[in-house]
Parts: sequence; structure tokens; C-alpha cells
Amino acid sequence: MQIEKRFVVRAGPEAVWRFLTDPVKVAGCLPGAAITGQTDDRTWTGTITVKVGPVATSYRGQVRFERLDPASRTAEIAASGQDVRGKGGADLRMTSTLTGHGAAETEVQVVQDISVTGLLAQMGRGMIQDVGDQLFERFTGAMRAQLEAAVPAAAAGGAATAPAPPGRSSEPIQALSFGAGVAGRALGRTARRPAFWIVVLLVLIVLWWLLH
Amino acid sequence: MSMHKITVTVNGAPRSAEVESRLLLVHFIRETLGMTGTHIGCDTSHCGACTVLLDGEPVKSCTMLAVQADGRQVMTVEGLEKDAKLDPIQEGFMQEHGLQCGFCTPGMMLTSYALLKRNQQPSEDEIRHAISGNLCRCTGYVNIVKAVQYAAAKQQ
Amino acid sequence: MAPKTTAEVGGMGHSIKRKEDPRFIRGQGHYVDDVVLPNMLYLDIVRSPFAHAKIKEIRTEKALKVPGVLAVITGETLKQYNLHWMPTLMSDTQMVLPVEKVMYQAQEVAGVIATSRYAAADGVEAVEVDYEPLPVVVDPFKALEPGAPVLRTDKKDKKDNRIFHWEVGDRAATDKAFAEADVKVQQDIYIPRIHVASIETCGCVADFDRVRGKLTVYMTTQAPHAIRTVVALVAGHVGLSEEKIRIISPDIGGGFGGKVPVYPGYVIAIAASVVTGHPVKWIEDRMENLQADSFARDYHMKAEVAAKKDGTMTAMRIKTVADHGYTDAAANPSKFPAGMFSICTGSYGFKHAFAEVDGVYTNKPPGGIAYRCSFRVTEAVHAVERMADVLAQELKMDPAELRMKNFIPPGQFPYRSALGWEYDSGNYAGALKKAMEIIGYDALRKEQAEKRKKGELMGIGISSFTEIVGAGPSKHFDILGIKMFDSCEIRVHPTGKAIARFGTKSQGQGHETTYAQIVAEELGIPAAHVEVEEGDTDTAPYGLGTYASRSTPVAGAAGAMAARKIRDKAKKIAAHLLEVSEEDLVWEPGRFSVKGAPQKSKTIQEIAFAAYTNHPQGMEAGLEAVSYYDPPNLTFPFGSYICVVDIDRGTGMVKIRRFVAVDDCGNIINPMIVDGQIHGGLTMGMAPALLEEISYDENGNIQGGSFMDYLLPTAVETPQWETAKTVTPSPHHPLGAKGVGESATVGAPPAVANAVVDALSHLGVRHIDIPITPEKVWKILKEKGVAE
Amino acid sequence: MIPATFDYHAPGSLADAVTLLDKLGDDAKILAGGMSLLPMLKIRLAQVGHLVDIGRIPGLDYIKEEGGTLRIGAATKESALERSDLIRSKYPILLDTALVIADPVVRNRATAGGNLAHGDPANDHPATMLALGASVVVRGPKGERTIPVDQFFKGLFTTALAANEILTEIRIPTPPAKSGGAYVKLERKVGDFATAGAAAQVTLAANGTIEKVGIGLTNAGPTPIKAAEAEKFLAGKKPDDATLQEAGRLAAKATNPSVDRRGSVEYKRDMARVLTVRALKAAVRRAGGQ
Repeated sequence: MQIEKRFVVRAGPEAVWRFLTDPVKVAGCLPGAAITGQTDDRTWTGTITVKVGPVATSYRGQVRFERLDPASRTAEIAASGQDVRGKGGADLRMTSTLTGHGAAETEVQVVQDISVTGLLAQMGRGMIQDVGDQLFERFTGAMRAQLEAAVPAAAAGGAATAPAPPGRSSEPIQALSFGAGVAGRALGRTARRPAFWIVVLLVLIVLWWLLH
Repeated sequence: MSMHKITVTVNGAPRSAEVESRLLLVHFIRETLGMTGTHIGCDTSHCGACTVLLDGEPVKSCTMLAVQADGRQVMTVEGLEKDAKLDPIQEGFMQEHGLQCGFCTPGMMLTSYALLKRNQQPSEDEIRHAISGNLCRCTGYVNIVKAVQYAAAKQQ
Repeated sequence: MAPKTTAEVGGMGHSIKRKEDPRFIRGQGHYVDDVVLPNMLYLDIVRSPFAHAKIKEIRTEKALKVPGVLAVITGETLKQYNLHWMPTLMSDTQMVLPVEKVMYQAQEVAGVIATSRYAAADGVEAVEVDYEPLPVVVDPFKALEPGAPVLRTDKKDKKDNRIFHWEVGDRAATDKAFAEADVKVQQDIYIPRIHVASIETCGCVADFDRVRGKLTVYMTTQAPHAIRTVVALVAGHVGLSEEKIRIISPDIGGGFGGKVPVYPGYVIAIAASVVTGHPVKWIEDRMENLQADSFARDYHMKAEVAAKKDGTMTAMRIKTVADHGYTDAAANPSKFPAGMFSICTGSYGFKHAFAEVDGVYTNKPPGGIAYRCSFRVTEAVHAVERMADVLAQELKMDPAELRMKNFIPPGQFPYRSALGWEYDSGNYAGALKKAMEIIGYDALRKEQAEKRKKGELMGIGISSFTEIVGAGPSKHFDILGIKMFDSCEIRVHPTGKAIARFGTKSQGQGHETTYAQIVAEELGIPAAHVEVEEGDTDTAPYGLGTYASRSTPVAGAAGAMAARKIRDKAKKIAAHLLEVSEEDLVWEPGRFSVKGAPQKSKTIQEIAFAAYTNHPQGMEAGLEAVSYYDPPNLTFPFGSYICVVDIDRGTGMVKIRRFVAVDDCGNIINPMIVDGQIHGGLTMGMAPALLEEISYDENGNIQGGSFMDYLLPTAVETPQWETAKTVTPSPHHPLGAKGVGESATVGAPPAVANAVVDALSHLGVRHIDIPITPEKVWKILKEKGVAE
Repeated sequence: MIPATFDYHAPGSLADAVTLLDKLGDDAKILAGGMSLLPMLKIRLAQVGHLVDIGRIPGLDYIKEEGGTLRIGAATKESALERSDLIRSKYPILLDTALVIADPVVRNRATAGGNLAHGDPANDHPATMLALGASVVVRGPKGERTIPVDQFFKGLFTTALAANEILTEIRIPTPPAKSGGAYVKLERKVGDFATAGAAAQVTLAANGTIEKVGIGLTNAGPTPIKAAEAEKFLAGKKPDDATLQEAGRLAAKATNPSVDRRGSVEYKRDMARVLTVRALKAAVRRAGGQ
């Protein structure tokens, strides 16, 4: 399934580029996620546990920068994860292209090709798109919040977005506690790591199905 | 994991056991008590093969914990026949060929039994709706409806 | 036909109450999950989430630490005994457990053996498997393209994904007929994957007795004897020889074809019992059942019919791609890789026909079994019955009139079809006429015309199907080389009561009753006094089992023939007792009497007693017989169904208003049971027409893998079926019977589909693939601008 | 299908239950009817440390009218709604709803409170409660609070409930004279979730125009949807066919469904339109209008 998205961040393309191409930094903002190792200069292994209400799912997998072209600011990332309890997995190929609109604004175009396998994908595949849309909105919001907060208020042109909480990589896993009203914030943080937020989608899909 | 001492009155007789929290009522009935008339067909509460009466109302025992039945009355298919006399619903299923493989039959009879307690003269439409939580793959329901009607008439 | 026996005897034609019911209505049926043996262990299965993947590693340490878990069996474990592969009934091969890669989602990957089913489930979750996903092939057309990944890399010489190419008929003559035809119609028709979904899932209890060296398997199988032979062939090299294998089919909670194949779970349970020395129970859950067990259908057909201007159908051509999944695990007779698909000329006198089928491997669960129908007959009937309507529409003819014009007339039977079958008997026009009368066809057409003026949508659909059942004559029919006879052994006890054992196995059809009635019919022993036994390979005579509506045509005939052998011996004993010659005796049900002196007679009970107490010198004592019946031909039940539907213009929802089914299954043994079979068959025909479907996404993820999304109809969606009969006996069957269990499943889908298309035909709609979901109809309504 | 292990608690009072939930935190889950939760546990995608069964707390199972309000205890079974004379005679929209939730046997366990508290947009009560302008009463460690239903659903499976709060009661304002309501659901078969569903509650003015209207939609987006624009449009208008059709179109505009085996986005959106019109027509009819 292909999903194409665009959004604008009020930060310079260089800052956005650095942010999006640093897996450790991104993972640092992901509750429950940890980079467990680096296989080579562009491949990392990691784990994430996602908790949605009573559903807790742990994945392990790897993220690899297939192509990093600083000149065109295009990054191609391949990520794959498998549920540690053998219930399925997900693969993601994502191409992000940054276009600077001046020094203080960057347009991000993201093209994702997602394939989901296992129990999660057996039921209600349509929810991927639906939940994905919602998540993406929150993701872009939260990403803007963090990057734009780093820019002095004057330079950001009076962006109204509130700053996001700092990343807490060492914190125990409580990424998505939907029932607890912290969903928005947590989702935003999770969503920064596209490779991982796909996993989040999966969990939501499962939840959707299970509650039926 | 916690264990619980429970007592469930099954077909009129109190039955006690020490059970795990997660033990499903259907497994309590089938395995702990060894009463195998209650069946398992789908695990997701769609088919109704596991239907038993809980305080007189049909429930799907695969989607209920044994601990939830503590202190309550359960009636299974084994409880339909009393004093060697078949219940009219049992007679109806036999007389009207309301069963083939027999697997859904216990649940189907219990749901129908509860219907007739509430509604002595159900219409065909009411019968069809009442049994719509119980799936039968053999009969096409025609003769199940007739079986319920037979029992209704017999009870008049 | 008036019954020949009294109601008390209960022979053919009596609607006696079922002998199996007293236990079922008391919850005293004995199904496989009810089997509990001392020290029994439980098997639960780890399954693949991937449709195609390399297995990199299976780690069992955590699972083995789960309290109650005793062992984890993997492909490597079975490989030590060379038990990791098994043959399918189509002589293909199938993994029991994989060593290298998995080929479909939900494939068995490992078995966990534990002391309880709860512990086994905990163990399954703790087994860790690393997969490396491989490219997935789900589309059979893409699988056939050059350059498609070859899936069966285990087969050394396999260079593509084609399993077989099969064709029948005269291609050249058919092409010529098409070239010369006034009218030609063509339609792509897809019959999707569906699943029998019997309410009881599959399972077994394997019990290997180390001291006696004997394996007993309680198993949900429709064909226990064939299974015993397969187990002996698969496991002979580890010391399980056939006399030491006993398969017992207990009560079965519905089969419909899904309990014919050998599933890996059975083999793993058997291996686990042999290894542990404990009985091992395996009961699959519903999701496993829908996701991994044999599917049915999945035929992509391109059908063409040629005709004259006046509507006379002259030729038919069908090209089919059959998606078999990972392996060909259908259960067809060996010579018929596409089953009886060549019945596709149906009830019509096509002069020429040609059919070809390509079987294809994909990354889906294996199968291709029936779904309450004889081998691939539903697919064939759907094609021809839909095409009859397509042609009628093309010619602006009434579909009933077109059928009447093309039916094989009664005088032409036995009739040899263009594709080589010899139809035994039929009166197709008689059945359609009766259905039209009952439903009031002409009035419905008038009503339809009125409604169309008001913009309301109703449709009338006809299906005049011909079945082909009762496989089969040993000259052509075998499974894994075993000829498709079936058997019966009858023993009459001294007091005149009897036990009859058969090679088949009921799954709800009521064999205990109807077989007893056959014996009652032939011997005059009341059906109540005839005990029927099936399903235990240690006691029953060898037979190929119950599927494809073969019980009455084959085993039922064996019952009649065995009874007749007994009657022949009884006659000799009667002659001895009455001191007359055999020629002077006349038979009426239950007694021999002397010609012209009816008061001089001996009942079958008196004769039975004499067989043990006063038999003629030189004659062996006892009164028993066995028959292995090899049918001279198949039987060809038929019928005409008419369905009336109303369509909701807002939602696209189809509502069946009426459905009349006129069936002809020859002579009837128990009318009550026959009606019950038809009701059930109609429901399993309506369901795939409107509700049921299993599909796969591009990654091979199953869609419809639980009862959440695999939609079995409830009493609310199921209409009030109206049934009627005509009787055209089979000329070659000893009882004139034909078999009936599957006619309705075969005949109903096109009746429903034709009705829906008929409701929309004035808008130019010619075909809709089943299942006809509300959305499919809504799309058409939108397109045509008639939606609410 | 066997659930993984957990501890089971059956508090005897609301206070005890709240204390327990507060103590156990996120590792606990409330068990009401269990018709959604137990299948989830059986498939083992849900794992909980503790189940807090509120089924043994007395006083949560009632249907009564008091001071212009219909009060439904959270543990009231759907089947009790079906059989209640009060519901049958005065709240046909609730009867419509109860009759199409899951199947009749499931309805003997499923609870009205649970149907809302799950925050599942595919559940049927949310739409009905939105149409009726209901509110829910919630008990937590700090006592009780009341939340209007139109502020209760926060997102997919997300409600305004905190982890240590229990939904205890549903409150529905008793509709005035000349009111009527209806719920219409399109389902593939009995027991299925809605392909789409629409609830409408209407009060007519003396001159036959629409004085008050509530419209809720089932399974039309990530949350239950209140068709506010359609409601606004209808206010003060005569409920003629053209007006209701327009309201249907406006309701469909408010939807954001996702594709699944029940149908495509386009189909579901159009069904929201069709069913809204049908629900409105039935509601107006029941309100005594044309």
C-alpha cells in the first residue's frame, strides 16, 4: 500500500535533515523504543514495545538508510520489524524529500510503501490508512513542535505550536495509553519515527479488530 | 495468576472447584466437570455452540470466565431432561428433524428453551431472531424453527 | 411411490425419526474433543504470520521453560524420522512441518506438547521464530507468467508454477461450431475461495500404545479407511504398519469435504504420541480452521456458449485457471485433476464442448476440496447456468423458455454428453415445470414488469442443474490408487436383529437411520432393529468414505447388495424349513411364503434363528454377508430452482423473497432426511452467493480468517426454503436412488446470482461475480443512475 | 484460543473498584460484559495483569425515569433494554439500537455502559446517545463527574475516561411531546458491526417544523460522529423529503470512514447518507409528523 504525504516545518532544511537522518535522535523521542545496536554505518537494530490499552506488543527489527543524498535532501529508509511473539511483521520503504522554502521553512514530502503481514493484517486492513492519516497529522504537529521550538520564537515567525516534551529514551514503555488521555502527545512522539509508527498502526488495527 | 475457589450450581447441583482466573466457563463445564454436551465452535462468540443458561438466560460460555459464574446457576444441555422425561424442546428437535450433525444442537436447544420461557407463542420471525446468535451449518434452520414451534405447541 | 414396507418396518419411503438423535438431544454425542484418555497431553501449533518466508531460526528454550510444556516439535525433529513431508490425496507433496521455508500464512511451523491446553497455548507464544520474508505470489495469473518466482523449489525439476494442464472434449470440432454459430456469448466468471466451516473444527487424539505397538487415532475424518492407509504409507518406515493402526471417527460435527484431507496437525499429534508414549490431543481453533485447512473453489473461468438464433445452444468452451495454493491437496479421483468439472454442459444437449483447466501453485493454503459438492461440480454448474442466462439475455428470450428448448429430452437417456459422461436418467423439463407452477412464474414476470415501471427492482432466477455423484466405477475412479468402491457387512443375529457396518462415515447425514432403512427394505427387519456402525477401521469393512454424495449411491448400494446376499441364503433356509424347493417361495418384505399357500411362511426372524439352530446340513451356519459395491456408473441427480429477490435501491442489499427447490434424486429412502439435506444444501448454496468469501491481500494475508469476517448465515439471513420433488429413478442403482446431500449447494448459487442479475438486466447488467455483496450492487445502481 | 494469565478481582462496591483501579494503574482493565475484552484476551493480543470485574457491584443495573431524565445503570444488559416496557413505550430509538447490537445471546452479557466506554466508533450506542443528547456519569477517586456524550469520545478507542474512572450511569433527557427517534443499521449479517448506522432523534414544533434534532453516525470515522451541520440545517424546517435528503447529504459530508471488508469509503459515506434519511423519516413519523 502506498501513502504519500506532504507537510511543512518551520525550520531550516538543514535542521530537519539532521533530525530525520539521525536514528538515535529519533529513537530518543520514542517512548519504549531503543536502538540496540548498529550493524554498519547505515543500519541500526532496535526494539520497541507499544502499549495500546491492554494490548502490548513488542517488535524487534532494523532500520537502514538505503540512500542518503544530502544534495537533494532525499532519504530512502527501509525498515522491517517482527513481533517477538511471532504474530507478524511489517516492512516499510519510505522516501523523504526535503525542499527548503527559504532558510526557515522546509517542505517534507514522504512516500511510503507499507506492507503488513500476519494477524494484524488479516483483519480490517483499511484501518491502516485511517489510523495512518490521524497519526500523520499528529506526527507532523509534534515534529514541528520540536523542531520549531528549537528555533528562537522570533525566527519561527511566531509559530503558535506549543513545544513538545523532551525525548525520554530511557523511560519505560508506555507509548500509547489510549485510555489515559495522553494519546496525542505520545502518538506525536512515536510518530516521529516513521519506521516505528507503522508498528503503532498495526497495533491499532489489531485493537480495532479485537474490539469487534 | 490467581486461583479462586468457586461454586457454580450446574443443573441444580452445586459444583465447587479451585480454578485459575483465566479458565473459561466452557472449559470448566467440559473439562473440570466432564460434561461434554456443551461444545466449542468458534472461540470468538459468533457461533453459539457453547451456549448455556446463566441464571436462566443464554450466554456464550466460551466468552466468559468460570470465576464470573461463581455463585450463579448454570444450566447445560444435560439439564434439559428431567426425571427421565425429555423437555418439549428436545422432543421438538427430534420430531421435526431439527438437527443433523448435532454439534450446534445443545446451544440451539438452550437458546430456544429460554425463548419459550419468555414467549410461549413466538412467531416464526421471533424464533429466527432469537436463534440468530447460534449458527447451524447443516439444517438451513427450517426444521429448527419447526422444532421450536413443536415445543411451543406441546407446552400449551 | 408408496412404501413397500409397513411403517413399523420403516423401509424406503418412510420418514422415520433418526436413530442418532436420542444421544444428540441429550448432549451425549461423542465428538473428538470429548475423548479424554488417561495421561493425555495436548498439542498446540505455532503458525507462520508470513505467506512466504525462509525460516532462519526456531528458538524453543523459552517455550520449554513454560510450566507444563514438555516438548517442542519442529521440522528438524520430524526430519530425523523422515516424517516432515507427506503425500496429498492428489499425489502431490506437502510439508508436515517446514525445515527451510513457509509457503502460506498460518502454515504449521512447530508443535508444542504440554500437559494442558492452557500450557500448550502458553508454549506456542513462547516459541521464537526468525523469518526472512520472500516474494509472495497470490495471483494465479501472475504465477503463470514467465519469470514468476518458482514456488515449489523443493521439486527439483519444477521450472514454473503450473501444477497440471487438463483438457477434455474435441477442441477442433468445438472451435468449428463456434465459427459457424449465429450467436456467441462470453463471460469471465470467478468463483472465489470459500471454506466449509463446519461448526466443529478438525482435531484428533492420537494414542500410541508402546507395549502393543498399536496406534489408535480418534479423528475428525470423513474417510477413516483411506486415512489409515495413508498413515501406513507415511509412517510405515518408522514401524507403524497398517494392522497396528486403528482410525476411529467418532461423531463428527459437520464435514462437507473439509474433513477429507490429512492435515499436518494430525501427523504431528501422531508423531508426538509415538515419541512421548502418551495420548496427544490436537483440536484446532476456528481461526486455524479457516486459515489453514483446505479451502474450496477458487476457479477463474472464461466461459463461452455458441447458439443458433432460435436459442438452440450448440457448443460450449471453458478455460479455467484453478488456484490450488501451495500444494495440490484436493481430494479428487486420481484421473480427474479438475474433478467432475466436465459436467459443465449441464442439463443441455450441447453437441460440442471443450474444457481446459490449469492448476496453479500460489502462496496460499493448499486445498481445492469440495464444499458440500461433488468434485468441482458447483463451479461447472455455476458456469453453465450463468451462461444460459447470459445467452437468454443476448437473445432477449425468457430464461425458462431457453432452458426448456435446450434440455436433454427424457427419451434420450441414457445420454452421452459432449464431454463423455453417460447421464443415467433425467426429466429436466418436468422439474422446471413443477418449480414454475409452485412459484407462479408467469405472475412473477408480470409483477416484475409492473415494478420496473415504478423503478423497483425485483429479479427471478432459475437454475436447472445436473449433478454427477456417486464416485465411482473402479474403471475410472481411484484415490491414491485405491478404487472408489464402498462396502457393507451385515450380520443378522439369531433373534433376527442385525448389525450393519459400512465403509463410509456420517457427519450428520443420518446414516444410522437411512442405512437401517435400506436393510429394512431389503430384509424386512425393522429399521429399529438394525444397528448401523461406521468409522472404526478395526471393525468396519474398507471403504473410501463419505463425500461427494457417494454414501447412498455407493455404500447404500453395497448395503442393498449385502442384504440381498443374505436374502438368498435366507431363501435356502426357508426352503429347508418349509420343506419346499426355493423356486416355490415368494418374498415379501420380512417373510418367504409358499406360492399359492401364503399361510405357509417363515419370517426373516424365524429364518435367522434357524440359521444358528437348525440350518441345512452342508450349509455354513450364520446369516451374514459382505458386499464391496463397484458402481457401474455415476448417478446424475438434478433439479430446478427458482429464486425471487428484491433489491434495496438505497443500500444494494439483496433480499431473497422466495426460493423454490424442486429436486429429483431418484427413489427416496427417508423423505424427512432428504428434505433436511436440501434445506442445508440450499443454505450452503445461498451463503457463497451472497456472503462467504476468503481472499488475500498482496502480501498473502488472509482476509476472512475468522467468523468476524467469514460470514456464515444465521436464521435471519436464511430464507424459508420451499421444497418439492420429482422422482426419476436411477436405472442402474439397486434401489433406484441417486444421492442428494449436495444437489442444493450445487444448484442454488446460480439461482441466486441469476435472480440478482435478472433484477438489473433491463439496465444492461449481464453478470456479477459471487458473493454478491451490497456494495457490488450499489456500485451498479450508482453507475446506472438508479440508486436511491 | 486461551487467554494468558492474569489476576481477577471482583470488588463489591464502586468505591472498592475505584481504589483498586487507582492502585493497579495501567496494568488493570475493567471487565464489564466482556464481550469485546475477552475475545481480545483469548487471541492474546491483549494482555493484562489484572481484570477488575465490575459485574458484582450491586446497584449498577437499572432503567428508570426520574425528574425528566432516563437513567440507565452502566451494567444494564442490552437484553434488559430490549425487554424494558419503559424503553419499548417511550424510547423506540433505544429499542432499535438494542435489537441490532451483536446477537441476542451476546446481548445477555453485553452492557450499555461497556458499549460506550470502549470508545469504539463501530459500537451502536454512541450514535444513539449522540442523537439523544445523553451524558454519562463517571466515578473516580475524586468522586463523580458528568460528561456530555458529545465530549466523551476523544479518538479511536479513546474516551474522556481516566484509567481509574468507571462509567456508572447514562443519563438521557426525556424527550418532550411530539418527539420521536430511530436507529437504522446496515449490517452484512446478524452479529456484524455496522457497515454504517444512523440515529436520529426529532422533536416537532406545533406547526410541524423541526424544533430539535440530534443525529449520530456509527462506524463513519475514527470516532462516533455527531452530524452537527445536518442538525443545524434541519432546525426550524419542515421535514419534507427534499429537506431530509439534504440533511442526509450533509451528514455524509461529516463522515470520514475507512475501507474494510464491509465496504469502500465511497460506499460507507453514501450509506451514511441513505441511512440518515431513513432514520430521520422514521423519527419524524414516530414524532407524529408526516
